[in-house]
Amino acid sequence: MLRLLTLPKTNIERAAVILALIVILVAIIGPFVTPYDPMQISFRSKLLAPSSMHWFGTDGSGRDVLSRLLHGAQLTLSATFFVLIAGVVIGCTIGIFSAFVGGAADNALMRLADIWLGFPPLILALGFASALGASLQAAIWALVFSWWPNYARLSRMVTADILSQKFIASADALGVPLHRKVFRYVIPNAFDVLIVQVTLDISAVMLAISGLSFIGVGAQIPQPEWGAMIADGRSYVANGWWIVLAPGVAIFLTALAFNVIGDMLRRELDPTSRRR
Amino acid sequence: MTHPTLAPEEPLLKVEDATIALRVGGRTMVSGVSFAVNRREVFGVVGESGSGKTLLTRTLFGLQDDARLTAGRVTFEGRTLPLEGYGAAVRGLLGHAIGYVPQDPFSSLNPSMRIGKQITEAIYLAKGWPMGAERTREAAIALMAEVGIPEPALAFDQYPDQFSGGMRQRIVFAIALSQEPKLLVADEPTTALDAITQRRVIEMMLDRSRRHGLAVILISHNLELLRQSVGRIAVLYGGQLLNIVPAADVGTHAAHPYTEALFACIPTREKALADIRSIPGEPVGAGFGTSGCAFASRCAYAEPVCLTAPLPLNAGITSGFSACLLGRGAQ
Amino acid sequence: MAGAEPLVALEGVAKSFARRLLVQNRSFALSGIDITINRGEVVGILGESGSGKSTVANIITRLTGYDSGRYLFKGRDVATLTRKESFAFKSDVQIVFQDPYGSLNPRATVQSSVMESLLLHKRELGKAERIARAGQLLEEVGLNAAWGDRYPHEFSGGQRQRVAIARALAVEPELLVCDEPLSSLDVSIQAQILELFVRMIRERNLTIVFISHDVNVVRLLCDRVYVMNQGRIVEQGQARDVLSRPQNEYTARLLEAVY
Amino acid sequence: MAYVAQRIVFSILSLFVLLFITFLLSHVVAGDPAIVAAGPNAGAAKIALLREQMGLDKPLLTQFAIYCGQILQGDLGTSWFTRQPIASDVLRELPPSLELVFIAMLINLAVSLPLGLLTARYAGSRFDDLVRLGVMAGAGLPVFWIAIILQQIVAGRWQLLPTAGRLGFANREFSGATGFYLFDSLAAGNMNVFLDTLAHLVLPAFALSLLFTAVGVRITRTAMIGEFRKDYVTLARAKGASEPRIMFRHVFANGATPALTVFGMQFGWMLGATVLVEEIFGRPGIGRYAVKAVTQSDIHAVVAVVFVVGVVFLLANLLVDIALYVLSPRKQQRA
Repeated sequence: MLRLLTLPKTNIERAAVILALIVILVAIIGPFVTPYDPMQISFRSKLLAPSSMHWFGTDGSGRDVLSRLLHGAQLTLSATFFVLIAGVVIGCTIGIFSAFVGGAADNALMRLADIWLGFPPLILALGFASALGASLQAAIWALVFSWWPNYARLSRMVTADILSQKFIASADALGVPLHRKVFRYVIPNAFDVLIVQVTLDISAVMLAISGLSFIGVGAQIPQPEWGAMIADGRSYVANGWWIVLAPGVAIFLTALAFNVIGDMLRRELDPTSRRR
Repeated sequence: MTHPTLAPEEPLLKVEDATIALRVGGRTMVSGVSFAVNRREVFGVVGESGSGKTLLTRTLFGLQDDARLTAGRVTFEGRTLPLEGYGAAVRGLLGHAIGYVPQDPFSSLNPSMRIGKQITEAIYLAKGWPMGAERTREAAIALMAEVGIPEPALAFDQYPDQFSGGMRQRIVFAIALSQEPKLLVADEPTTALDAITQRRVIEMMLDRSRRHGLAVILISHNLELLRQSVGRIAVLYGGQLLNIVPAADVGTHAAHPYTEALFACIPTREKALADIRSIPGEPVGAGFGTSGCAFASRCAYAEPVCLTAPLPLNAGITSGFSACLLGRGAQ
Repeated sequence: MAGAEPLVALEGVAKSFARRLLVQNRSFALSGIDITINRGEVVGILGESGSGKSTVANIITRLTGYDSGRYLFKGRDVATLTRKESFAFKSDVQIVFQDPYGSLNPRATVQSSVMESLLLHKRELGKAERIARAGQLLEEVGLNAAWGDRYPHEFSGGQRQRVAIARALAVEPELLVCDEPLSSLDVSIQAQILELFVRMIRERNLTIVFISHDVNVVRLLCDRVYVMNQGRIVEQGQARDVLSRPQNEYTARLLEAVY
Repeated sequence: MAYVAQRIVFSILSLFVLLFITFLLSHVVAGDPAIVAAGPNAGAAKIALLREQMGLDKPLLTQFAIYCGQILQGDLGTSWFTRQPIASDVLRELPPSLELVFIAMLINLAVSLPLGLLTARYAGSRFDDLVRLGVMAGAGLPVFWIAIILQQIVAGRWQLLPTAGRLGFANREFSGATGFYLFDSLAAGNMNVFLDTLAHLVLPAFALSLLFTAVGVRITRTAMIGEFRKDYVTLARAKGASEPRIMFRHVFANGATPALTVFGMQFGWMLGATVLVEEIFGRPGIGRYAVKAVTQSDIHAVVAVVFVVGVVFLLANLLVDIALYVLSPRKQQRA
């Protein structure tokens, strides 16, 4: 984590790291510092423009947009990270296994991942979410379900690449046992590539979750999830532009920050991009 | 073949005090290199990896994007190229006056273009279409036959992936020769090839250059190959030009101590195990600068002066040259 | 003497590679080769790329199998070795590869790379003894023992090759297989590593299989030589004889071509 | 030819995986289809009867076989909500969506290929940095949000383009044989409708394309950069070829091939992403149909959309692969 602060080379990268840390901080402590109850309906104070009382205004039911935004950070980010972590654990287990066994099983697993990967993730998630019943949990599992092949493919590729290297042949010549090969040779050497990809995927998963919430199969409308907030604000967009603007900007800036960090990590960690 | 406006003793290419720096960061990698290549001469450049030999030649011939010539004077056929806008000026000579053969035959041909097209494109770029498509094709096929490609008319319509490394390198030579350059620069053209193929390709190249009256700069890490193939050899180390030595003097005390030591490392046909002597330490990378001799830290003869004194430059562009601060290897 | 039987005997060993889509296999097939290696010998296997010489290295070290024929190690058919014996085999036979950049785990310090050999095959040593032993080995191959906590990328190619040799020697093998150990090194470093091999042959009781495309190195280093071409052994004999008065047409061509 | 056969076999295999997924969705995940079909007030006897009629008492594998048979005959089931066959709904909704995706893809290609090529050529320059930042920004923009913003500003405030729908009020009577209005209007020689259709497509297509264009630029740049580092570029320079000649005659074709495969996949993904924009722009289409089906809990309709989008995706990939194969004579000789 500390190393993250020493890596940035440009002001944009510094800003991205700071922004990302702020967003993560807000996601952790946000619910404790919000000025208002994010679910408190108050028709007297509905559709108030941004002011010193309500920095980001209020929405169509009089709820404070800033408070909802801060709460939403936790909802949106924890959903995103859950999808990524579950995807990595499932995908990498399958990918590393596949690379080690090789042969027909490997072929079949990767073909399956290829096919899986092909289907538009949003539509697949849509199908799953609607079959499970619309909720944020359903959307999360639907995305895990459509996301794991990314990491299965990537980790298989990286593992196969590592296994073809001479230091693995050298380990074989020494009789290094399998578990040691996995934990001392493969995982440490695959780690950088994976962490880069996961960082770059944060924005895509976040967009997918908020997108599913937007069309009504993720978080349900009074919930302060950022995508659901945009869906909620749509009907007031003519006389309450801030309701839609705030969560959109929040999604955009968070996604951008993680994209910049991912790009930076790739430059610093990925050996294939360093070799010039 | 001699050019009427040139005095016969004027060299084809003259490089004086060439200094090369990286574009990003501006670090000087190669400094104070001077040499001349005569018409029809086969000239060798030797150096270990990181010596700056490839950087020097690629920059001199406008093929290195990330480095530039920051000082020095380059004269080709009596015409001095401007230092300002040097890259553009020298690229103006590529494709007709100067030809270049890159190292890796497996990536130096465009995989999605037919062999024949790649040769006729070169002819077109050098001369336009003065002879028409059909005669250009015939010329290309004749050239392919000349560099030793079997069934050239058939090969004309094929793609590079159907040829072995040796055949591909011959095709690359055919491309270079098709433009009838006066100078051919070959950067480690046989390093990726097997011994038997290597010998054939090098001999083909020497034979063609003799027949076409072509000057050649042959860059290699293999001093023994150069010793048997070329007239004079420029020896680079740490971005410095340490020696220009006639091939016959390699392996004798008439060469610079580095040249002597480098030759002592190589197992040749004639040597016994006791004749092999390694050089202690690790090679110095390019960018050593000009104060002191880059080889001093590994040199058996080194004295304190070698570490600090300014390195002698080949100011007179003499045919032989030793940069040794102790005067070793000087003719 | 117990050494009457050869250390390694390959009898009619053949191997073919299934041609799989999109898989490039750089080592080539072998057709029925016989190779014997006696204790204390330095045996060269000379050939160009695609001759199958690296496949021989992989078969002798049991990194790959073979389709037919027999491989006797100290007179035992290796196909009959138990799991435990197979593991013990690995402390008898070690290998050094061509590419010093790929042959060390980038995420392990050089000391732990050397210690891993001891950890697996010298179970009786304690941790302090392993550290001391690793330091000795690094010194023996010409490195500073104090550099042990550095990672491979901090070393030059020649130094990495020394580490790889130390790692192989740590298990005190009887047979060291060297697969083009000089080919990707700079000329001046090649000579250093060559000298290291000469010293090790003198000082340790080592049998060496030296796989190379370099005629001159093989002639200088090896007692006997097998010349390979397209998966076959085309000529064999005393290195000095074969490489100065070749009987085979291919060997002759190869010798002629070498600079 | 072996390659084409292999690709087709792979596509058919993929089709079965797709069928299996949709089967799983409609028969297992969504609960007992008989209960769904019987309606909320049905008694146990009616459900049991339905189970038998629908073949649900048979083993799962048999059910799957029956299911595949139905789908392959073009029977996508009956909408639980409208009681209409879903297949005809889908056929009606598909053309407007494909039209939208087609225009979005054109925008994507028109931006990605040149920008990818140029940023690869001038990698590391200020221009490259700027484009990279733009790419990262584009990849972080929520499609549905930018669609709303564009609609409010460009169509609402500036009145530059129509806000919603597929055709203006004046052309509401127009209909065509294929359902692709761009094509139908041209066939009828009606330029007015053609331009009107196009005007209605610009904003949604642009919003839809943004994210994909960002990815497209990155993919193209990566592919092209690899090509620029190869020695054949050095040789082309040494031949005296001009920079434009090197870029377009040599590098472009080699770098575009791997990039085009990705664009082929993007086609299907874009069709999936129409769920995010069609609703906003009030356009008929498969995406809007899917969203409506979701809100009405019409599971069979949703599953049908999953299946149809999957099939379009498979077809697009197959076509791109075959086209690349046919266009590249090098592969033909190898096979």
